[in-house]
Amino acid sequence: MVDKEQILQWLQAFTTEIEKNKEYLTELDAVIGDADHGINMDRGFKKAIAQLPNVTEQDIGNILKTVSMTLISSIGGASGPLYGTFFLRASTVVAGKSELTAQDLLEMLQAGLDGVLQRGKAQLGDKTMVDVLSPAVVAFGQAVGTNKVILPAMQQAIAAAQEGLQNTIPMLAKKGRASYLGERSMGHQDPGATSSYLMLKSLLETLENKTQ
Amino acid sequence: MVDKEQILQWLQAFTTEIEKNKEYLTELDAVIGDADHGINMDRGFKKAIAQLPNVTEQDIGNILKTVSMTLISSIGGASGPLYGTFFLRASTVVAGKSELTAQDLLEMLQAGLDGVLQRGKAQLGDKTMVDVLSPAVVAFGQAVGTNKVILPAMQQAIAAAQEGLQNTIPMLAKKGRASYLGERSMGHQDPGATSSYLMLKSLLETLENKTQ
Amino acid sequence: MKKLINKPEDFVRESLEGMAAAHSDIIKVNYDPTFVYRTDAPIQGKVAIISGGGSGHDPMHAGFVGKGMLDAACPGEVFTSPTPDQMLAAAKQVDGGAGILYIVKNYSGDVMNFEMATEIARTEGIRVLNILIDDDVAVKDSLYTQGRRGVGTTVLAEKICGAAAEQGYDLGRIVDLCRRVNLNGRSMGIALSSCTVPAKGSPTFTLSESEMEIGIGIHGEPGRERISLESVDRITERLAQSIINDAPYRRIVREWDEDQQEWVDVELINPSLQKGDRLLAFVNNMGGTPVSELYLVYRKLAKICEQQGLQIVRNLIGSYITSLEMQGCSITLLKLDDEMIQLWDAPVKTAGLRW
Amino acid sequence: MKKLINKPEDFVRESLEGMAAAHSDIIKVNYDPTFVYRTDAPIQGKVAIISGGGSGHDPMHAGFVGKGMLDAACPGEVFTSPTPDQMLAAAKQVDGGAGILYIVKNYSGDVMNFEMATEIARTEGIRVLNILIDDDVAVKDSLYTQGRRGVGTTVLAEKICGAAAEQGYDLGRIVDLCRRVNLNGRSMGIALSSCTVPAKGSPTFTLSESEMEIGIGIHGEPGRERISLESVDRITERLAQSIINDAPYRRIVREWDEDQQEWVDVELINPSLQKGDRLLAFVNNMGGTPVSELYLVYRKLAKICEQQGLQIVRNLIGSYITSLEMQGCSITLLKLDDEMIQLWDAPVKTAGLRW
Ligand SMILES: Nc1ncnc2c1ncn2[C@@H]1O[C@H](COP(=O)(O)OP(=O)(O)O)[C@@H](O)[C@H]1O
Ligand SMILES: Nc1ncnc2c1ncn2[C@@H]1O[C@H](COP(=O)(O)OP(=O)(O)O)[C@@H](O)[C@H]1O
Ligand SMILES: [Mg+2]
Ligand SMILES: [Mg+2]
Ligand SMILES: [Mg+2]
Ligand SMILES: [Mg+2]
Repeated sequence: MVDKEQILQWLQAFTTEIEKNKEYLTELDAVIGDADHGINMDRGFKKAIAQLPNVTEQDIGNILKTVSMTLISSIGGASGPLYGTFFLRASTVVAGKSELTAQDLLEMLQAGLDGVLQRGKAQLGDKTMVDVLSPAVVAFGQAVGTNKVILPAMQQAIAAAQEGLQNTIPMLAKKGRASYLGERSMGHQDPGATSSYLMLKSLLETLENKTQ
Repeated sequence: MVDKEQILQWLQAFTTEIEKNKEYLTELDAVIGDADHGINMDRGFKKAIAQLPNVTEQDIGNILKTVSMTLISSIGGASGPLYGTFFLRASTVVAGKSELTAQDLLEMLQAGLDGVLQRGKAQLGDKTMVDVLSPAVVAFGQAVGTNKVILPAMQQAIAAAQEGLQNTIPMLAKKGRASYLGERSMGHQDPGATSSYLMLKSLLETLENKTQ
Repeated sequence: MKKLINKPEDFVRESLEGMAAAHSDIIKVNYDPTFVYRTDAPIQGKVAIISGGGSGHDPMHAGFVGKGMLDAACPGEVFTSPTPDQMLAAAKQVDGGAGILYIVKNYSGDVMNFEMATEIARTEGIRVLNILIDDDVAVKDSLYTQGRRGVGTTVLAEKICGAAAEQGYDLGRIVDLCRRVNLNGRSMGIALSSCTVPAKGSPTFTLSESEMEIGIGIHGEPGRERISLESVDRITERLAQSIINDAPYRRIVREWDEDQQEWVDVELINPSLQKGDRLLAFVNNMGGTPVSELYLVYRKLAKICEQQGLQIVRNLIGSYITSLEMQGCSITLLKLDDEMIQLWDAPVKTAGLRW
Repeated sequence: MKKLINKPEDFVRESLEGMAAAHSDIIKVNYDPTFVYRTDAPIQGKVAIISGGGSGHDPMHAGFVGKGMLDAACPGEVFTSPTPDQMLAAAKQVDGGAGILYIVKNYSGDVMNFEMATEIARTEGIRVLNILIDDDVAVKDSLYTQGRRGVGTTVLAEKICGAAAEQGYDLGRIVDLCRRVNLNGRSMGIALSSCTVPAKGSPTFTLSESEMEIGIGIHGEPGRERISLESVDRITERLAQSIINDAPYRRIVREWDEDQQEWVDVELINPSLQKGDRLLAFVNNMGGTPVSELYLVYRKLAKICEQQGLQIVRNLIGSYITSLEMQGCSITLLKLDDEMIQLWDAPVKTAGLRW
């Protein structure tokens, strides 16, 4: 089970991770985008976790919804609506819950991914965050289906995410700003895929911390 | 005596000298002015000597007047009216002549200098071309007064011009663009003084060529 | 980083404060959520035109708010789309009851944020339609990708639609007009230097003394290609020919359908330019180029158009849709009809465009 | 050198050709001698206003030719005063019989060339008077030196005198007005980067990433002082205080005396600014600075003026008197009276200024 405390820790850990990688994400975006992804994510997630003290008493659904709303109104750009929608959709499937089973977590991530797909209309291979989120959710789903234990399933997910992230490097971008570069987008890692990988990695690390 | 042929040679020699020193004069002007003195002089004198074939049959006065008019209408900036006036005034005192005595040459240079002084209102020590022209004309006048021989007198004039040019380095500019720099103008050689030195040097070299 | 700024994170806000102080006769600024609006808004019975996008493109969009152009603009962070709450608050502020047109540049971020704003606005009973501007011929692919960026035509669409709204056009007619402007406008740009996003503090890319970027957008992003520096005549030739020879451009865009009350995919096709077409030629400064150089571009552009039998009947030359201090320029050619010409000539009074 | 140009030596001419092509409704250009003039000149019975100076300051001066501003402008080479034959030919072209005012910026070159032009014009029976603009407070000394440069106030004088001429003022009144504008205007500028004269091909000076030049003119020349880069608030404070605290400025200038038919030395004194004065605040772009940054300057300037009891009643913000692509800005404060305000507000239609 994943409890509310861990969800809060995850959000905190991800924000810290973003702050640490702010320049890195921005540099990745400078090469094939407009040099703001790290800055955007840092601004948005700092604002989001600043809201958390107001909602610690509430359920996981409401916590994620608060995060979502703050992201939507403070990130802007492409990542604002995408991460905002991710957390918004995730929040609805865990509404009212204070702890999550492996199945809940899977449904939550799946709903988030579906939201991203619907909002951004990107497909696998378009060189976006979808190339990390989608294989990760698939891997997590398979692992959960087999043995229902969260931590190893999440480890599987991260392995898939990492592979997905690497795969964005040779891709020709079809969505987002990198698509304007045409063939010049090839050979560079996607910034949004990178931040999504960090999001999942923070989740894994939070879960690992508990089990230690 | 200085004949018309030598005057034409001098104008040609000075133009060549300016072309050779175009970048140098412009660099001097970049430091305490606006980085155009060499460009201005080169443009103007090239146009001026392009006119000479039309007037080779005429007297020295008309030759210098033609030069003057072309300079006035093609240099612009500060050096246009100043060199233009120099040659205009010079032309009037040698009107009708085809060769010049030492006294003629003195009067010609003096008239040119007076024109510059009247047009530009600069005084000795203001860090302008006057700081070269004025001591040179004084030295030339003294030498001519003593022995009436042009070449040694012109050598004296050049020595004085060279000293005058060096003297511009420590000066605080009071006229021209360099004056806006205040104390920052100190420690740099004046571009207009440098081109005036080249003008006199070309004259000396032309005279020396004949005597060789 | 060499900029006239205080703290990078205060740049957008402080710039808006200065703008509000300077143009209090034309605009007001609301902060949190941030939007700029006409002092006389809402105007009852007039369609309201709203645009928005990342900051750093001044005078676009805030500088185009005023009589005869935009009713409101939503500035995001530098080169970052604004957020739905800004767009929604702006819509509420300027809604005069005749509906609202969001003019949206085709970038993932702008498109998604404006879509969210549209969805929320409609649930709150505000009538909002959106038109996407996608005019950058440097972007080659169309189907299955993000498609072309919105660049120079945005400025022209805002002017023309703003004039139409001022003249009492209803929302349906303005939407059709805006779509028509977009379908008849094409742009392309080049950069001689990069620009520096204040929050990043260093240039987005670096070019050597002898290099330039061809086919850049307006976000300091690198272009389609990096090539050796060329003469202005050659550069203008490149840009003009890319625009003039551009084949009919087909793509699917998402517009809100009022009857079905949902997003529908609409197929749109830009017709190619034809001999005899009347044009508005727009030579735009990316920010750091002197206007004297823009005239060199225009000089060559006018010659090329004449040779190709295209007739320039209006022009606009200057800094209108910029990338901070980037050196470079873009060319936009808009095929005009009588209606567009009359609307272009109509009075406008904004900080960035006035006649 | 990164510029949108062909050959450096063709830069000025080709830029004028582009300008002529773009604004054929407003201006015509004559080449050899080169001057730009209103399409509707000469206007019988109207005083003609002519200015001129080196090129590279666009839109000044050619961009200010048109109804309500200049009748003609004489562009020199980049940063080089034009020549008397240009000024004379321009005067002949636009002379409407009511006399001509030459507005001259106080630089040795400009002053001498315009003086020569004035002398020749008068021998040819054209009535010409001259007013020098010398408003740059960065230049400290006054007597026995070249004195202060003419910078930002030139733009304001051209607008105000142009409006007066349009309204039928006679030459005497316009000369007095122009002198009054000059005596009430003060400017100062800074540079974050140098600019590159096309014919030279490399920057006039170089600044490190952390340096700036204070008290620069408009010819890419270094300023009074080189200091460490500061925040825009601090920079604005420096410029504004230098202007506001400037003591009465006394100097001798040469003006043509019509009765005596010769040059006379006139003593002039700028009064200092006083609490309660009404101002026109002009924040000018040196060329390469985004307008968003100018608004940050204006923001702070407005605060300072308010604190000092000075009332900004008009403002102008943008690229008006530039140094090619130099990054930086200048501030001009002009004390207004009712007459100047009315003339400032009067319609103007030029390539560079229009309302
Ligand atoms: N349509 C889309 N679907 C999914 N992800 C997208 C889409 N468009 C952009 N992205 C992601 O957003 C990232 C860029 O985010 P960011 O730099 O914050 O926004 P912007 O591109 O507006 O500057 C890209 O690296 C990509 O992963
Ligand atoms: N009033 C003056 N009297 C004499 N010489 C002057 C005066 N003003 C400037 N000069 C000379 O002109 C030179 C600069 O010429 P140039 O660079 O061609 O013109 P500008 O200063 O207009 O760019 C200076 O170095 C100085 O010697
Ligand atoms: Mg980005
Ligand atoms: Mg010079
Ligand atoms: Mg962005
Ligand atoms: Mg000069």
